[in-house]
Amino acid sequence: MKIHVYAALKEYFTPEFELAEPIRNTDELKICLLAINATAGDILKTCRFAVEDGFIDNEFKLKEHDTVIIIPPSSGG
Amino acid sequence: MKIHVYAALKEYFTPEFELAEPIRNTDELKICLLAINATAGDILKTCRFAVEDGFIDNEFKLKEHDTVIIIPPSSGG
Amino acid sequence: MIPSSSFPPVAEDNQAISPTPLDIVALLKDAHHPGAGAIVLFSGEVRDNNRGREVAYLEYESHGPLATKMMGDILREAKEKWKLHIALAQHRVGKVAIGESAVVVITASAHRSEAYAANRYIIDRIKHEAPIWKCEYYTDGTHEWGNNCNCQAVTGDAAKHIYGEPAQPH
Amino acid sequence: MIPSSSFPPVAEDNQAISPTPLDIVALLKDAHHPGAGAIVLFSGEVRDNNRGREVAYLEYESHGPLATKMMGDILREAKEKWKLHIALAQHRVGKVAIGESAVVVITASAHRSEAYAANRYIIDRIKHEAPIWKCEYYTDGTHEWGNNCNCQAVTGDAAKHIYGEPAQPH
Repeated sequence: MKIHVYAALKEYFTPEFELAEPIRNTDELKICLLAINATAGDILKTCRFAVEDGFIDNEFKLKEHDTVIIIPPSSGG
Repeated sequence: MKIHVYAALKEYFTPEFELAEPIRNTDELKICLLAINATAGDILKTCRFAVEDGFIDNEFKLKEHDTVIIIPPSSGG
Repeated sequence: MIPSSSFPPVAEDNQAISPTPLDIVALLKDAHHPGAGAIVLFSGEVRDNNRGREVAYLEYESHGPLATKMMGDILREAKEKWKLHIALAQHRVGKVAIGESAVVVITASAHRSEAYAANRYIIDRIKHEAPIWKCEYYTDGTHEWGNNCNCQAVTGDAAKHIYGEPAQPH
Repeated sequence: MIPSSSFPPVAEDNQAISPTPLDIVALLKDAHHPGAGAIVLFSGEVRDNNRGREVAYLEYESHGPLATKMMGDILREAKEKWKLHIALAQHRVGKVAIGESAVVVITASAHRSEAYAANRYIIDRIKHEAPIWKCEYYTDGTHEWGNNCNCQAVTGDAAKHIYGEPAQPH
């Protein structure tokens, strides 16, 4: 599974990387990400996830060849 | 006393004219104006009056050589 | 006519009442400030229809000195109230064609809430209070003064106005 | 990177995400419509200070295809809701200097209430929801991602936001 991260998340992870583990949903993905960087817990709680054509929630069934976009909060203000 | 009227008021009065009568306040001015054109009653009720440096009300003491500006409602909308 | 020297000049170095087309693009180009994170521009333009009638063009008339003074007062008040970096307004007089700007208001502030609110406040007050009048010329050759501020019918006072509320979605 | 063909193009024929300076003056120049009596333009520009720190410049990053899709959806929704004649938005990415425009929104409608309300709605949704992020570079050489949308702290849901209210005078 390919992972792309943006903005402040790049201070926790490399911008693009792959995960070999079988990951079925975003909750499992978060566990994998915390295994890579345990300090990312707070920021990951604020992030949304997207696959190709839109945002996904934990009900979305992730597949091996998906590219998951991890999206921190927008610029706001 | 010089009178200047604007916009829709020009359909009731000439744009600039003089009144020879002694006029002490805006109520008396309205009576004079209605004597010139009795159909102007409705529009005159919606108008404000100004002398030189600002709007005036009926308390303002008009003098013989004042120029009174008669101001219909603004363009609004 | 009352000489314009009877009224103090507007706070901003712009011509409040303009007999020539408003250059809203040039005004926007100049409206920047290093402390302003938000610029809001409003342009009131002439529509080709009003209340079901086809409009050919508008003609605006004003009492120049009094309108200039009032617009200056409104701008100064808004600048103070909302801590604006920039507040300017110009109103066209004379014949204005369809699609041309009849009035422009630009506000700039640190954050956007203030720029939006002040901009709306300024245009509402100018439209309701400044001695500027609109005559609509229709394609059928007739014309009509008006569509004017009618707040007095509600407030009972020609000097008391009701200003706009944010529009709800349709 | 997801190919942009995964996302439908925006409704308006404008480039939603721009790596080059936004030409807000050209956009305003073109934003006229014979049925539109009101044009509102918002430009979000880079301030020289934020939360007490001196800002040197900003850098914006986005997920281009997703941001483009979301901005298109927001514009289409606003156009429908407020019966707009024109609704467009562009957001800059990359390094943006003090006083430059980072984002522009233009709305046009028959009457001004709708143009103001829709304009505010569009910028609030873009700022809170579109995947566009800001990194502040300070004059002391440091930088910081953020000043980001923090609505989740209140709503408990990263997809639920609280939008701006009109500013009251100071």
